[in-house]
Amino acid sequence: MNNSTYLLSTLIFLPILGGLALLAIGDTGDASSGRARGMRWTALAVTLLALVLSLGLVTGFDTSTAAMQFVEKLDWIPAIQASYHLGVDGLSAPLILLTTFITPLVVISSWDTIKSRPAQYFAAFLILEGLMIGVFASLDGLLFYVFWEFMLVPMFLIIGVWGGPRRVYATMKFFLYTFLGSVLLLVAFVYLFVQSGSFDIAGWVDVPLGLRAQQTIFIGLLLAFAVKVPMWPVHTWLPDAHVEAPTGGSVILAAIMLKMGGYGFVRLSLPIVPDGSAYFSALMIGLSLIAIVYISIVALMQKDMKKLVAYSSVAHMGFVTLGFFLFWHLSTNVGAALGIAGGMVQMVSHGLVSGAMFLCVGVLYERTHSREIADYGGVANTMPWFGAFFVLFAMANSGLPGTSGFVGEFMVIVASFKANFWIAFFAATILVSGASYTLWMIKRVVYGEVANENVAELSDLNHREFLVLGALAIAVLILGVWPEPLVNMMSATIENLVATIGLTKL
Amino acid sequence: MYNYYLVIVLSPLIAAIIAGLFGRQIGRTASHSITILAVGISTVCSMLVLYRMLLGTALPENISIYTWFAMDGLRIEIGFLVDRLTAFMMVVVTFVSLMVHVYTIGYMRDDPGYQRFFSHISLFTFAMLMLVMANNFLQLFFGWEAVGLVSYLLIGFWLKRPTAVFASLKAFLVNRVGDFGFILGIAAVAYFAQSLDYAEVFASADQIAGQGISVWPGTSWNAMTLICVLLFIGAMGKSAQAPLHVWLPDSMEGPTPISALIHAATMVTAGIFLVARMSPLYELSLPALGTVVIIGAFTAFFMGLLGIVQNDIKRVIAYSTLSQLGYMTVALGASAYSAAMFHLMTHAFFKALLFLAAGSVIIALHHEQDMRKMGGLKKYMPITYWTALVGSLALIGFPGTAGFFSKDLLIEAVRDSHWAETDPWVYWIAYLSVLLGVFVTALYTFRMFFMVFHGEERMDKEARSHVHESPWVVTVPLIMLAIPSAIIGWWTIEPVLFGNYFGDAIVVNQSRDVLAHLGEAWHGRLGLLLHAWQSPVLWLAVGGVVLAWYLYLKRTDLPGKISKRFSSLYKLLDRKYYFDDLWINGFAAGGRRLSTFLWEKSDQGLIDGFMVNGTTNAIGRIAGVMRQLQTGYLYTYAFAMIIGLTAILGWLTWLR
Amino acid sequence: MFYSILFYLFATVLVGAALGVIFARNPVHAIMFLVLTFFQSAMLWLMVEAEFLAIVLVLVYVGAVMVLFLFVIMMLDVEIESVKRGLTHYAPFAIVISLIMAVELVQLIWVRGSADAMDNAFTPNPADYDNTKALGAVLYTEHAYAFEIAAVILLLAIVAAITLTMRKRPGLKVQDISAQVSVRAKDRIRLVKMKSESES
Amino acid sequence: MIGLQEYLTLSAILFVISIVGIIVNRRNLILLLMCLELMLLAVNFNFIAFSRYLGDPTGQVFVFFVLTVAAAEAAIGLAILIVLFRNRRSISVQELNTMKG
Repeated sequence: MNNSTYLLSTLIFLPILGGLALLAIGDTGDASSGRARGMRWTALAVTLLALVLSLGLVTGFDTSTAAMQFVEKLDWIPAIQASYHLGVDGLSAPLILLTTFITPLVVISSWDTIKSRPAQYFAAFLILEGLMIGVFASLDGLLFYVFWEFMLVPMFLIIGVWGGPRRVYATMKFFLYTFLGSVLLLVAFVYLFVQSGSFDIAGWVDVPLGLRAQQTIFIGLLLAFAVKVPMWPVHTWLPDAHVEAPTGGSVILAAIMLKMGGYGFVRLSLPIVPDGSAYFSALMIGLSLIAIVYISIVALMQKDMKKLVAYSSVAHMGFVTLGFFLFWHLSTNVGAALGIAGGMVQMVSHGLVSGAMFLCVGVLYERTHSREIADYGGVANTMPWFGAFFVLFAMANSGLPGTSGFVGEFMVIVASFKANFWIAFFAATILVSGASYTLWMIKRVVYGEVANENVAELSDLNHREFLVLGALAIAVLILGVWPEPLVNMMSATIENLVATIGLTKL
Repeated sequence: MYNYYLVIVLSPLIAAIIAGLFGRQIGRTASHSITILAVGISTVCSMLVLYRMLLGTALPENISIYTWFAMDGLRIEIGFLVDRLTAFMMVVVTFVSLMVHVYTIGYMRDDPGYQRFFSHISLFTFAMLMLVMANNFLQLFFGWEAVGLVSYLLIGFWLKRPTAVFASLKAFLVNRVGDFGFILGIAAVAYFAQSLDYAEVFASADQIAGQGISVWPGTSWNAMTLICVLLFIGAMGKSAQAPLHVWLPDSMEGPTPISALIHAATMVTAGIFLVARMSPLYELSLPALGTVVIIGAFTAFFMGLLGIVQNDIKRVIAYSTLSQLGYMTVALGASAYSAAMFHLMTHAFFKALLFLAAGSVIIALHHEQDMRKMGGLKKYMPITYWTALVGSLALIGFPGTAGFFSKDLLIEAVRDSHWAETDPWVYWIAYLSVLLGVFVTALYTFRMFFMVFHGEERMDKEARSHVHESPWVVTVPLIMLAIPSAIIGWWTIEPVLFGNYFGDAIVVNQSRDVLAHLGEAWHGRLGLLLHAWQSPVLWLAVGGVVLAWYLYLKRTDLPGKISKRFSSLYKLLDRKYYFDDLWINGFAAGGRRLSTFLWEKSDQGLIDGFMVNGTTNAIGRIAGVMRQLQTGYLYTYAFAMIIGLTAILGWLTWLR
Repeated sequence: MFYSILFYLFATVLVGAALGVIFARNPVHAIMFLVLTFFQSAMLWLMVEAEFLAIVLVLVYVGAVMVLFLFVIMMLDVEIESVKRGLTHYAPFAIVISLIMAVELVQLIWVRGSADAMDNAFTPNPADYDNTKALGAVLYTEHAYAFEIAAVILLLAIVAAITLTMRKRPGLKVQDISAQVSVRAKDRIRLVKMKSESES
Repeated sequence: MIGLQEYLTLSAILFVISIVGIIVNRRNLILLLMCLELMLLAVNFNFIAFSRYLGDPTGQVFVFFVLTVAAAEAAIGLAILIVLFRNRRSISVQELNTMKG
């Protein structure tokens, strides 16, 4: 197999080095100078290169095995058995691809919308990209933790420096929330290290643990991941962070950073503490359903478009956690893999759809500097192409078959029916509620008479915006019409995961 | 045949994409040419398929194209199941669609969204074909939602009209309520059958029926009943059965061609098609069939009544559509699936005809839809008049027209159905509803007909001077649809109902096969015609027409008096039994209130205000107290250290 | 016996001197008492055969540190009377605390120590015992690192003390070498472009 | 017989005296420093007594280092004191409360 590639390291450090280079060169702060233009092209070139390289993950990926691929292992801190250990399997490869796909789009979309310190802005995104790939690719607990925590720094800066008027409040909230979770994550990692004698995640999966220990570890991991996902009731940082973040920050936050939480659950919680997960699975399902039902209702009356999309993100991520924790409630073992796969597909799909929704809001915000739904109306009259895209993504957000938004929800609903009628019942309410809040917003923003002069002066999408939204639209449709490649990519790993979590550690 | 099917399905899609994405570049003529060409190809191919099916050279086929996904024992493949039921629907869909395409050229001539409109109706044709040709539940759901999407886009086509936009949202959301049940039904199928493929599900139907599921703790439902009821909730949404019917009358805000195509002929019959397609499942659950009958009967009679008080010409036809869909649903519940499908076909033709005729009137009067401002149009628009007459006669079931055969047989099937023995209550509700419905149908149909084409000319002078017959692109489809409306029943009744046309596609339990029972007493279609005067159906219809004539041509002052005399009843009808109020002021407003409450009180107040920011504030307050301890004097700190040291020493000395 | 008498003698003087340090009104007297304390300590250390440290204590502490204190006191010229030693309201409480601590310590040493069957007596050293040699043997082998660090700390203390007390007097003329090196031509000379005056 | 306990007691007495000294002299920084020296002396007593008792010279090495550090501390402390006096014309601890929260 492909043992000797350095593909993953390249993917991680190429953007980071690119970002550092941009920082080192710096700029005069003038967004229109030739130097700033060079910065933008450099950033785009780096992200595109990363995208092209990441295609190697697809072509070289062996879908028939659950083993780690593209493995790299070097000693890092031998004294505590921590190593620089990278690899991907069916769970992480799609998310890495999502990352490399979204980041260039973010760079293009922020092309000339960032007026102050463009070089630093793009550098932050490049570094963030590398760190996020690092989280998905690390197979060593300490390495995972380092990437996980480091990721906060660029995001903190992106919101705090380029954000809206209440950015300080939002950043502090975001930072404290995530930090609170991370502290317990570290405690759990240290405990696992003491038990197993190394930071190797694969080793943690095999280490025997008592029920009490598993419960404790689960809670430690839960807080870290639940904040990231975010699950009810630790979701309130998300609307604030989204509202204050610049468009690009929102996109990255919604499309990729939220996936870290879900990824953490499948990569760490489920296999390492299966009995702890089993013990808390009813709670997790309950919280997921609350997220789906309650948050959807809350989303209905939002007046700020970004807040609405943020709340819808919480509701949709509820499907992810619901799918992951169905395993212990199934009458037969059939359906567990379906639920987990559904959660994974939902993550990828939500990455595309919510990113697109935030980009759409950003397109409007760029033109009128308002995110209030009440300030719009009849946008389709002046921006027909934009209207078409917005409606398409809204439909994907409300889970229309043929778009990617449907696939994950469908898989999770089918799997949850195998567990309990009522779980499926409450999960399926998103069909109604999701359509309600999304399309009601569409009705008030896109349809109707031209509401005011600001709307009357709107100009339709420029080429860059068209390119970005078009690329996302194509991805959303392809994934919706033909999800087989994605499912196939992760199926072997998920089957293996289900077998692993089926074995009790007690 | 594989390629045929692909061509049938994909050509409208490709045309829709071309017209939609490049409409502005290629222009109006090219847009309509390409979509009409594509739908024409589909129509011809569909007819070819049906023809070969009838000849027996083509057998029912179940082919898969590609795997959607395969996971965990659940393998979902996109493919086509083409049997006689499908071929039947394909022809209906593509033919009506083609007519509507042609008609649109005239109707939408001046609209700026011309290309968009063609793109949408072509897309609709694609979606509807995907729906009827599906060989599995997932693809069915895809088509199901896709037609809903196109319906949403087309109802809101005139996006500057607030009512249209509201109606489109309403239509989509009410449909979503139905789909909520539908997707649960699909999940139930996947759970019990481990497959979503029709053939495999039908094969394991008996095994499913033997299982139970505990929805409430302590109770056990038959799995098949649960599946069928859930699927029927989906059908109720799409086929606008009460109480999920509220979207259909509002959907008339859309352009008339789509009212004809989507909200009369094809999309709304998807629910009927669904139940007929699932007949192997429904036959195994008597409670589910009972639900179907009751819902259908209620819709058939009470929605018809509403048609009498409407003044908007399109809304009258819309309520008529609701009522007729109720008829079909009753037939489904009576296990007379073929009768329902037969009525579906005839209804598609004559209802599309009526809508297009209404559209012709509307454009002649420059988008005036209020019947109180029409009248006496007979002499201005002869072709429209005669075709509308054919449609109206077919609708009321005048002997010889298509509607006569389908409706008469449908009523007879209900009369002889097994419900008489199984459950007399259900039987009498169903039978009386369909029977009295005939009278109501005749009344509102000819009320409309007389108000529009006869009597005094109530339009203003300005409009009157411009009234003229519509151009050929409008009248040709009218004539093309009037022909089958008049005669197709005569041709097809025997093979469809008694000739075992559908073959294996529709399964009926032996003991309930009312059509087989009717078939034994069948004396040929001529016999049916000649005996028409013996049945109460005809007399009820005639009575309705006469009453309409009396009230709306002879004594035009009477309707107003009656409505005053029975004002509470009139109000009940005028407010549509308060269903709209229930949905809009009840659920929608309640949802908004709940949302505001949860957002402000729970999310912002409790979680964010109390728990999150409350924690920060508490820390701040504690810190405020604690900072008093920091006096800044060295000796205070030293003293604190000494106290601590003493404490530790004390612990070492005495406690340990 | 003689040993005991000597011990108690020195100890008494030591305690007395220590009390003198803290209660002396005049800081100079306090210093003198402190010197006495150190001397008595050195005597006691000699009695437990820690000759080297005893000598170091006298030489380094009394000879250097105490003199430093004296210097400072002289230099600062503090108004003795202005530095009152008033007791705050919690001083009695503080004294009680210290007494509790004393009781605790004695309790630990005498009661707990005896209870733990501690052998009180010192084991006699061999006849050829050489304190300085023994100390040196450990200091330059095992603790060489710490020794070096101690040296650095001392150096640091010197540097720190000097920098802290260095006074920059205004008007003092010194050479700023870094400024001289880093100067550039354009800082020195300003080229002004102006139109040549035309004859009017 | 004079042994470990006597020495330890002596050191304890010295320690408590120095604490009392800190409390009663809490206004004069120089006296505070002197009390600290006294306290360190008490600690050194302990080290030496135990070193003798256990026959291990390491304890005395510690004393050596303590003396070093104490000398350094005294030097820096006095230097700070001088700076302070220069700036404030007083060495009263009472006025040193810029760290007040």
